[in-house]
Amino acid sequence: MNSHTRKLLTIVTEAVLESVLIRDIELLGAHGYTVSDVRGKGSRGVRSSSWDSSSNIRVEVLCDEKTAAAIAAHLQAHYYADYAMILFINDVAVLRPEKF
Amino acid sequence: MNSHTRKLLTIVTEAVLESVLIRDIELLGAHGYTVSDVRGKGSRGVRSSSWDSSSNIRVEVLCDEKTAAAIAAHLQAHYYADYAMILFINDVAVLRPEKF
Amino acid sequence: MNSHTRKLLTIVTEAVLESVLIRDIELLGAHGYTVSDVRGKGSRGVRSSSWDSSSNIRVEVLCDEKTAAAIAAHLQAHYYADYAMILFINDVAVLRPEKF
Amino acid sequence: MDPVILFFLLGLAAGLLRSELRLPGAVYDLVSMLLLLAIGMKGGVELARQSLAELLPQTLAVMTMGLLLPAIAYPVLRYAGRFKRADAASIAAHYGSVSVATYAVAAAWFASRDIAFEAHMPLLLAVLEIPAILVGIVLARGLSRDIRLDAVVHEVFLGKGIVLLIGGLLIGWASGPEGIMPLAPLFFDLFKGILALFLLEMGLITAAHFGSLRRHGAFLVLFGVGMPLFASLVGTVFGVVLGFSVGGTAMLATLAASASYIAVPAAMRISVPEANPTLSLAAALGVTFPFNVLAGIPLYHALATKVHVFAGG
Amino acid sequence: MDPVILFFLLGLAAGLLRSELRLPGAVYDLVSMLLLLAIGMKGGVELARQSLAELLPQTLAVMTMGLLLPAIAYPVLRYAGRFKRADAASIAAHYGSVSVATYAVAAAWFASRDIAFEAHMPLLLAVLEIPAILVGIVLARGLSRDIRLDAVVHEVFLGKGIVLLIGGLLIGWASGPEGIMPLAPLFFDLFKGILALFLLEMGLITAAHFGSLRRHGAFLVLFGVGMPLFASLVGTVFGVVLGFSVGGTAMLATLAASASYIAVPAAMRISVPEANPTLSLAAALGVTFPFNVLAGIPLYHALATKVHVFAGG
Amino acid sequence: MDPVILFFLLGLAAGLLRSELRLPGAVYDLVSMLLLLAIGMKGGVELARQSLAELLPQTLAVMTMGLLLPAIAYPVLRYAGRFKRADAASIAAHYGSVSVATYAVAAAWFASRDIAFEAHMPLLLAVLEIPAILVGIVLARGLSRDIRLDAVVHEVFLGKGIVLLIGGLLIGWASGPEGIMPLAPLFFDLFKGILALFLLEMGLITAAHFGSLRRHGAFLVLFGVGMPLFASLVGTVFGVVLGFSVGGTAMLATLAASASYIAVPAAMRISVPEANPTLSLAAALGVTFPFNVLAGIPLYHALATKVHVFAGG
Ligand SMILES: Nc1ncnc2c1ncn2[C@@H]1O[C@H](COP(=O)(O)O)[C@@H](O)[C@H]1O
Ligand SMILES: Nc1ncnc2c1ncn2[C@@H]1O[C@H](COP(=O)(O)O)[C@@H](O)[C@H]1O
Ligand SMILES: Nc1ncnc2c1ncn2[C@@H]1O[C@H](COP(=O)(O)O)[C@@H](O)[C@H]1O
Ligand code: NA
Ligand code: NA
Ligand code: NA
Repeated sequence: MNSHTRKLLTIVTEAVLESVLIRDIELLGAHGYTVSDVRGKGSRGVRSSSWDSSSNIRVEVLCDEKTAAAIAAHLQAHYYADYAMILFINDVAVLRPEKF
Repeated sequence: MNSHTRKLLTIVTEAVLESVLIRDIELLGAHGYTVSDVRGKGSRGVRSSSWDSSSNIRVEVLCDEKTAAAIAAHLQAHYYADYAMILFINDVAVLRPEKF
Repeated sequence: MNSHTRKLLTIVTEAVLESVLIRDIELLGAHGYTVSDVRGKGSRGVRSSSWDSSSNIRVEVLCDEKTAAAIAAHLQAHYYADYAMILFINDVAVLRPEKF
Repeated sequence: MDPVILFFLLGLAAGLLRSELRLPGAVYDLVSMLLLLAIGMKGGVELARQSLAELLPQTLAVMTMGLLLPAIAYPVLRYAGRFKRADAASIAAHYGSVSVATYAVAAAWFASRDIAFEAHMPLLLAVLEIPAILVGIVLARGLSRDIRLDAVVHEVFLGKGIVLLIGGLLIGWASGPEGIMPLAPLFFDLFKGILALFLLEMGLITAAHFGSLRRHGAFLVLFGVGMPLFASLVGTVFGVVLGFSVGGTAMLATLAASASYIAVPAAMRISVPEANPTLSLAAALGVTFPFNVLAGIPLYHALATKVHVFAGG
Repeated sequence: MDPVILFFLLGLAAGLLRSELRLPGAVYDLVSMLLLLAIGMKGGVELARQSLAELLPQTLAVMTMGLLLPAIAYPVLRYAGRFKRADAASIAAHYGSVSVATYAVAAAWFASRDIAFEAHMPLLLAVLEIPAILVGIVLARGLSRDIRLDAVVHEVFLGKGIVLLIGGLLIGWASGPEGIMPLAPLFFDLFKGILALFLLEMGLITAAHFGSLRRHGAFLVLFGVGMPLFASLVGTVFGVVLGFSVGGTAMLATLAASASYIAVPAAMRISVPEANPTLSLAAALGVTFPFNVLAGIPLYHALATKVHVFAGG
Repeated sequence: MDPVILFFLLGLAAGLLRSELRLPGAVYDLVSMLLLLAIGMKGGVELARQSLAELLPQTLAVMTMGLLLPAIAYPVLRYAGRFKRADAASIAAHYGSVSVATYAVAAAWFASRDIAFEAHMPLLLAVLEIPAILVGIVLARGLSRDIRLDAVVHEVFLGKGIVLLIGGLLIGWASGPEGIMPLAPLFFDLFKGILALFLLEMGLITAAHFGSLRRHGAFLVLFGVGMPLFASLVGTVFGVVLGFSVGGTAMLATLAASASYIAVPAAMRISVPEANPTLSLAAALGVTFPFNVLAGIPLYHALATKVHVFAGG
């Protein structure tokens, strides 16, 4: 089994951003993404209702280092100031590096 | 992009623990958390019903190393014996280290 | 706190595979798994409906290196060609290594 | 056979055959919310017609029953069943408390046979949920040990089930039979259909608990049938002594015989975590619930009829 | 008191007592979908009976009201309330728009008192949702700045609420009173029960927003009561001028007085992200919604009655 | 136009305009469960009145039709359509099986026109789901290759759809028309409303599949219209030969013309994974389902009427 290292970028943010975020991510070169519904708390308070405008999503993007850096920079510039959002990156091993 | 390393602590445990666990985590110094509904199987059997008392949650906490260690130790001491629970920790890169 | 390194294998794939995948994973030696409902997009298009046959699951397995490699190889051989599926592996620290 | 019971059997069969059938969590929540609110509202509407003077002693008596039953069950489990202290206490608490689903099935069974019962029964149902939990905690920990009392009280009184049942009672009581009419199409007319869906899921859950029964042996099965039979006797005695009608006596016997699988498991998990939840759920769901809905309810009614003839004659 | 209001109070109490009660997201979605479709369909059935010649001027007048109200609220918030520009604009937009839940409660209140109102009100409800959003964006950004207009238009016109309301209107209109009958059991007969569930969740949400009120001070509370009172006067004037019945006038006053908490928050979050959503939701949900359903609706009806007596001679 | 069809069009429009409207997964599950159970129960109640002697040959004949249709579709797809073997087999299986939603729309269409049809039709609906799946698997793999037969059987007979349909049939049959009455408010009175919600989601799903149609070309569109037209002829012949009424013949033609998009996709995904699911769903959902509900059903009824006049006259 040949494995290669790629970046897994995870974003937790407001559900209302789902469609714009996905558009941005794809424009910045990601080949895919995975979204799930989550709840939580951070500096902008509790976000955990059955209610779209105060619930969160987690978006995960598996990509190469450059794309991860570009997405992170873009999100930091455009969304950090106004939206509940956190972002973190870690290394993962994948089998088909050309895919990501 | 300046990135810094923090710990991502992930807990998978019984849904019934959600509120007490969150209280403990905040008392131990975490600045936030993210929760999602999951199902699974482990040494305490299948936990995957549409039914609170046998469903699981995943709790993720992004924090510094000391807090992660404190939470892990606390959970090990108080919950491991009696509850379905697993816990793991990995390193992630974040952009705003002061936040976590 | 004594921690040990194990592998966290994450699979994102079609919801319809849940039961066969879980069977395979257990046969290959995993002691547990965690499943959650997600949506996403990849090379096989958008998979995000309220509708089983086009929704995704994320399966996470915490295990030792050998088991992770075995599962990855098995999935690559049996499912990669025909199913929407991605797989990645990363190192995590656990407290009770004998459990995984 | 009542069609709602057929839904239970369908769920059971689908579960045992490992069908993919499963009620989504949100649907289960909706269905159980509607049942709890409907039962509460139905009872509340009637409460308006009752005098408090009559209700209070009955309520207290029924609470006593809720303290008594787990206190009797505990030594049986501990010494005959050789369960660990925490397990015996937890199982006892489940059987001292009540099952709303069993109540609903009994109410439907009675209704289809035109058997009247005291209309404030939902109040007693709500009242009976709680004492057994407290007894269970004391049995497991003793009185001396530090118990997270606030967490327990919160779990017990502010759990979803109690809030909806009591909330429904109050809404029914405040609205009265006239005022509640606009809500009848959802809460009353659909009641049996909703109950059918709920029992479908109960069947699936029961099937899932059959497995653990096999592992935990014959004693649980015996207890799961014997305890409700015994408790129904206690309930019948309380019913007769409190001057209930035949229907009311049978219903109190059914409540006594039923075992909780919602409020108590959640409360025990928090307050007696060292108790193994698989044991109590296997007994309550895998044995007692099916026993009660398939065989118990008619039995308890026959018993109440007999005893009333005897007592009244 | 209307039993649906009791459900709101139950939710409020449960929320304030920190009960675990919570409507799953999917159930909230289902319930609000059913309400929006039902309101739309009910209005659409009546639209068929109206002449377009009559509807158009009313619709335009009501849109004007929707432009006027946020334009009045903005300076109050900006200068008396000392809010930042974006925040003042966003709160103003919430109050210029309307709340479907408030409409539904008012419709139920009117129905139980046999107060008739113009049957095409749901059309005005739909029409009123939108202008305030555009005013809010312009107030926050000015006309010059580049606004992601496509995203805004998409968010506003294709948001879930508008699509279901307008969709329901069209379906009702195309089906007519006869054609719609087979759908009545779900959409009309269950309406009040569904509304009760919705208000239960509204109570829980309101309770969650009380906390932020405490942090953001007295001005929001004052505004949250004062603005609907003032807006109801404006609505009453528009109602009288447009020749509405007493019921219709009271309903238009109620719409004017109500503050959006679904369509507008979502639109503002995308188009004026620097506005703090906590402020507007705390006012709209924590103050204005409970004020309207508990006290406002009867008040606005009394006002409309008075003014009609006065205007009618 | 039937209002439930308007819901389909609303969903279609919302989907094509990329509205945010979406039924939560749990709601979709609930709605489809209620439909399947209701259809089953309605049929089951009638089964009690039928003699088995009459049902058995009809059932076998209809199964034969379910084997025949995919066997005819396959060569067309393989040679005229130039699809890969697995794809041709999978699409053929979809068209040999049936669509419960199409059945429900047809039943509603017939009911609103007082067209009677054989009451045990739901049994034939259930029966028709299965044979085409087996044919599809054999076409894709041949008889020799090792097929995970257990997984296939499990998927086919214990899939959610079949369990609920057959379960409903049995419950209806065991309860009889009287016994089922208490469940009527949920399962029968709300039926059309529930169907409307379901079709709203179907419209959204259909819109999502239009895109893949554009990519996969004209042949699929042609096949998606031509195959149901041809299959409806086959269904009509079977109906007439089996001595069905005009309504029953039209319904059998509708079933023949409909293409599965629930049971078969799931079964094919497991047993013929190399088939591209996008192709079959684009045809079944993007073309055939809308064609059938918008134009096909009246057509098949007209056909059945003509043929009956001809055959009977
Ligand atoms: N320290 C943390 N650990 C895990 N999740 C967090 C943390 N901080 C914030 N979050 C998640 O990110 C969302 C937005 O965070 P914030 O912008 O800090 O309000 C929260 O609602 C949480 O779901
Ligand atoms: N090896 C594993 N990999 C992934 N998840 C696991 C594993 N073991 C346990 N879990 C999850 O953790 C929960 C509790 O585990 P346990 O305490 O072993 O029953 C299970 O229900 C699973 O959701
Ligand atoms: N680059 C990616 N990052 C995150 N998730 C992905 C990525 N690519 C694919 N996925 C997920 O994996 C599923 C299957 O991927 P695929 O086989 O490429 O269609 C998708 O539906 C996504 O949920
Ligand atoms: Na009991
Ligand atoms: Na307003
Ligand atoms: Na067919």
